[in-house]
Amino acid sequence: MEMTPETIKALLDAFDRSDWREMVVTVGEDRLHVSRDPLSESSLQAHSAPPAAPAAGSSDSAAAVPVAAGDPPPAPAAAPPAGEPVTGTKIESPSVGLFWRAPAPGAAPFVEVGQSVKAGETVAIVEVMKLMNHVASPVDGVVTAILVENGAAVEFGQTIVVVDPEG
Amino acid sequence: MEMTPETIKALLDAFDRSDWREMVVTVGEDRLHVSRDPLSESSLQAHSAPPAAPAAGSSDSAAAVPVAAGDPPPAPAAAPPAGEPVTGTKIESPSVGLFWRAPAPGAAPFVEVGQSVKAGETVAIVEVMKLMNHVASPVDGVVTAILVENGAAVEFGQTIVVVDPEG
Amino acid sequence: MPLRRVLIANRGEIAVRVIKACFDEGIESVLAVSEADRGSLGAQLADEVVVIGPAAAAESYLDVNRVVAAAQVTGCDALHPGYGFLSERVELSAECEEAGIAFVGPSPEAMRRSGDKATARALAKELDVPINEGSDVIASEEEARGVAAEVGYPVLLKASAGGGGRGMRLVESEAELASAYAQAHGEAQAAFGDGRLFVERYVRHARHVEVQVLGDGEGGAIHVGHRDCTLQRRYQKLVEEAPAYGLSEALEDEILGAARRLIGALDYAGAATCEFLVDPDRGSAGFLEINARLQVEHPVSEMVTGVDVVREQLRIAGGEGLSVSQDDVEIRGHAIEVRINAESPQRDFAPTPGTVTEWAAPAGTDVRVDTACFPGWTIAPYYDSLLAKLIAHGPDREAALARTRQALRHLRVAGVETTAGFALDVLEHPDVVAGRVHTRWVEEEFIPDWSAAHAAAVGEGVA
Amino acid sequence: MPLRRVLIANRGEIAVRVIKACFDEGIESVLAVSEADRGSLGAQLADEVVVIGPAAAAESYLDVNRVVAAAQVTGCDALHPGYGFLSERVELSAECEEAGIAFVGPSPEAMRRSGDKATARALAKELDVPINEGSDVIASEEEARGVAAEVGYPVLLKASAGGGGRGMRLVESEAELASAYAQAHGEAQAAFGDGRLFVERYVRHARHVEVQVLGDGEGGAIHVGHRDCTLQRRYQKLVEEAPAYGLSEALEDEILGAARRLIGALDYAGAATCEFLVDPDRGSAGFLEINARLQVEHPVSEMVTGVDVVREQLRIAGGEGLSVSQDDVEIRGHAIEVRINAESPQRDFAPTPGTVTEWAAPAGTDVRVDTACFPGWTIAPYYDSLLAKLIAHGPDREAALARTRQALRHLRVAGVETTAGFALDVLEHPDVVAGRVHTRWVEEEFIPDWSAAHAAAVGEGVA
Repeated sequence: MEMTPETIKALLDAFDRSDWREMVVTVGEDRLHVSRDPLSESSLQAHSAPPAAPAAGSSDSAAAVPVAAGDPPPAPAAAPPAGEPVTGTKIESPSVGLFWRAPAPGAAPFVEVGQSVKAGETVAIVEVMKLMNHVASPVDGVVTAILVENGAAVEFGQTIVVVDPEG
Repeated sequence: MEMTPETIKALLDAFDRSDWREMVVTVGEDRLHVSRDPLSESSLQAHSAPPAAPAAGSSDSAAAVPVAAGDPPPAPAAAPPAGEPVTGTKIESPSVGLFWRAPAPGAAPFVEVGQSVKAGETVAIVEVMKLMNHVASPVDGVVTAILVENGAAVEFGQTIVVVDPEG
Repeated sequence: MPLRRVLIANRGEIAVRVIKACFDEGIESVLAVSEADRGSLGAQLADEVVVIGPAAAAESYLDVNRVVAAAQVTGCDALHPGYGFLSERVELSAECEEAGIAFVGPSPEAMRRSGDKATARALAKELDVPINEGSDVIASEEEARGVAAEVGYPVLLKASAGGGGRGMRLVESEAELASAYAQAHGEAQAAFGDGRLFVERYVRHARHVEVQVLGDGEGGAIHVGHRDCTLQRRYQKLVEEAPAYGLSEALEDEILGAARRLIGALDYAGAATCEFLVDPDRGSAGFLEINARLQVEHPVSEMVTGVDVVREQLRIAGGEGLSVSQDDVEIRGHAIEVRINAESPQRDFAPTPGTVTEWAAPAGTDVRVDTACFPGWTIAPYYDSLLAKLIAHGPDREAALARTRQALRHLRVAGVETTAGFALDVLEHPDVVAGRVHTRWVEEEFIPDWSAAHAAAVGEGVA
Repeated sequence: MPLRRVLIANRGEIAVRVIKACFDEGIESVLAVSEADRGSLGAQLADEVVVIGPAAAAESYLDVNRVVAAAQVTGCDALHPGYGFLSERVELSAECEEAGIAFVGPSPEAMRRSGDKATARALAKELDVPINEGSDVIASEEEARGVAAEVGYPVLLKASAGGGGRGMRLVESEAELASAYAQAHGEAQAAFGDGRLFVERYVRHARHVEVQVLGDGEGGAIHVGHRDCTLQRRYQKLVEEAPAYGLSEALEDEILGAARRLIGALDYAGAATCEFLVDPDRGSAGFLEINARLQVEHPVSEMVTGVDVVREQLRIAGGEGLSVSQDDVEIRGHAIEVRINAESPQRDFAPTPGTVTEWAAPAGTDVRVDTACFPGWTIAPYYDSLLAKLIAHGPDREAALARTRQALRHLRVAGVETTAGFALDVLEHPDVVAGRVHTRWVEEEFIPDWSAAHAAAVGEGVA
């Protein structure tokens, strides 16, 4: 038996509602450890608790955690193939709108998977009523995934591109 | 700030729903520690966590914990004066019905506060449609509280008498 | 005089339903709960709550003494039993009478006479109510064999005291009779403490039709229209409709009149249902039994007539009499009720207790959802698995079916598996749309195909 | 043609209300939510949900581009703005028009003309609609001083573009005029980007009466009766009723006719409300303004007429026209709506965001509860504090008041403090029962006594 999303959610809700500084829950092998004080990256990796836990409190839109976890289902776009979790920095859509990989129809895409990008470099456009929002990578790294098809609809907060800083 | 009943309830619900062996929550001074394995009396007294915690899981109707906490509001009967928690073994009503302190009108009460009782000795009667249910003390000890007035209505599970084994 | 304060000796959606009726009538409601139901929706809505016993129904909802005592110690002047549990126990009606508490239901005598199938059948004969060919109570397997030979196989063995399919056996041929008799007799003895059986001709494509009746306790009775409850699984109703469709006017008049005569003759007070077995091939109806209580499916009758059956129950028990006459009862459109149970259709409808993490009932003007469910509510394993009743109304049966399906699609429930998806598939089946079904259609024709089609999905926890 | 798929650009109870109307009309609903509302009741009930932006309203519910884009990318053919947020922004109506999306509300032109108080007052004059004595838009403090001298103090300074009390000042005497003018002008400029003001005679014991109108967009308009919204606190309505009580038949006819003329003259399509200030002492009414949108209190009009205002909005936007004529509109009984806010009456109605641990709405036949609340829902601090609307109907005002109080007593809410208890005290006050109230009664007469009486209870977290 392991923690179900429901039970984790119930616990985190209780934690959110409380003024507690810290909460530790042990589930057989698993251990959920939440704290209002910053938890070091290492302390997180140390446990098998899902990375959703620390994210739940924060609204950090580019936390360095596996894409597979704690990510709102990227409907209507496709999720990365299960089994092979894409790791890296998630870049999320700044708005509802249409996703464009290139500055203009027919033009070359801003980025391709495997390509290196610099922090501040545009990786895609999200169009909102003719307003072209250029979405930039927050880090230097290598593009490990482009999760939305060109011209498809995206929601706010939906992961559109993943860049691996270690790459 | 301390744990509110709501937050404790939310946590214990999550715990009940889970298969977890153990849960520890730290709240400033307070610490809530629940485990499917028996918790020793001492380990409980050690923390300021409400004794409601261990009771929540079990349906033990005579757990040796302070009466003040984890007790369903004994309406319509009166609760013990706040501030001075009565400690001892809670004896609960086995049914909805009427509470009688004596075997018959005018007869002497079964017990008075301060009186010693032996395990198995009747401390009160709960009448259900003319059926007289004799309620016995589960332990040897001294009666420290009688929480219901003679002839008053009681609910199932309501604490009616408290006996202190250490007395 | 009008009731002032009513103890509700039940739980779940029907407790909430009765609390609502009390609210409407300006009556205080006191809910008797087991320890497991302290946090139920009914407990939140009632004016007062009294814990009568532990979770186990035998020591709470099924304990006559505790229930009546609860009414006494909380100062109630009446007791509503809901359905199931103690609702058809003569003892409860009698104890209330003795305690000076108005029982919201028939007198002990009326309940005794209507509750015993053999007695009811005898009364039906007196009143020229058509009954299904068969025997009165039989004494032995031999006698059963004789009657079966007369009416012809297949026959149905039924418990005289029974209900809900317990003590009931279908006998296809004489060869099966001996073992079937022994099983039914034993089951009836165990379930009702009364092993008596009778024999009935088995109608192959029977439809279950029933009439909602309100008796004034003084020989008067009105009907609130008829219902069709043919869609069942193991004698458990899945879908109910009002009115029953496709009956000839003559047949309608026959069963409506018969139901009124039966309830009137019993000096019956309150809500009752007269069940009939309809043989579409012959176009005939045979009286089966009387249910001396409010029924799960009463809302469909309310939706098509505007009559509030539970409020009328309270009025009758309070001596105020019916607020409507037979002439006021007019059938408008069609209503369908779907029972949504916390069960797994893919695991032979095994109960699925657990915590409902998400619950949002569809919001629609012609849609009514009777339930005690809410987000965070934990379905205990102690009681039945009825989670909600979804009722939809439309100008005709086709529109009502469409609205019901639409509402089912908009129900949001998570945390426990339910029968909502299964029910939707049932309502989309051409045979259901065309009304080409019988009481064993779900088991014999629908479920085999459905299970095959959904075998793949097993374990996915479809809500 | 009839609408097929509607984007709902709002949240809370009104999102749920519009989803229900879409369900009833057989229209698909797509709900645009901020990230904070992913788990809202509306998000659970809608056919589809699209996250348009972060919790901050400025980047979600108040962003015209995102809202219209959401309608486009989800393939909607219409957009319903609800109330508040962008509902009265001409820009939204215009953007929808340009994008080929049917806006469920008036055309940009009709909205512009009705939304600007000065323009609306000018139109009223044309149509011989009685208006409260006062000025058209004034250019300076000097001009204001002149008008005030004419109509006589006290006067009210009002923002021409405004609403909700912003840019509004009561001026008791000439001495106060200068500072009041400066404040009102600045506030109006900040709130609406338009500092223009006008002056109005201030009616001491005024009642707020309004007429619900439905315009067909082609010069036709019907009224759906009038409402009284006199019980307000700082221009925020607390309790609304239909019909408005104690008006002379002549006065009723005057305001009902005036409202129809105004909306008709604007070629207005959809639901609108015409507000009037009623002076009980003179028995006269003066036109105040037009609200070019659905209003929070629309349910009381629905309860007394049976007209579904939101469904009519959808029909009009879909070009189907009204389903009812003026002759069909008949007032039956009386309805009262109470707003239940997540606020602390004892802490000057400070919002009380937090998680609702317990929520059980009273169940009653004549009771309607419009809400997006459910157990476990967390009230975010980003948006307004309206938690639920409790509406009750009765044969007359006295019965409706009694039913409303009874329902309020049966509401169960825990986890956050609400105004339910405060509202109950208001409805029990003799002045309210007798209808002896005016628009400042709550602030000037009720709250002072109430606060004193409840000072003791502060901090107990009354729900």
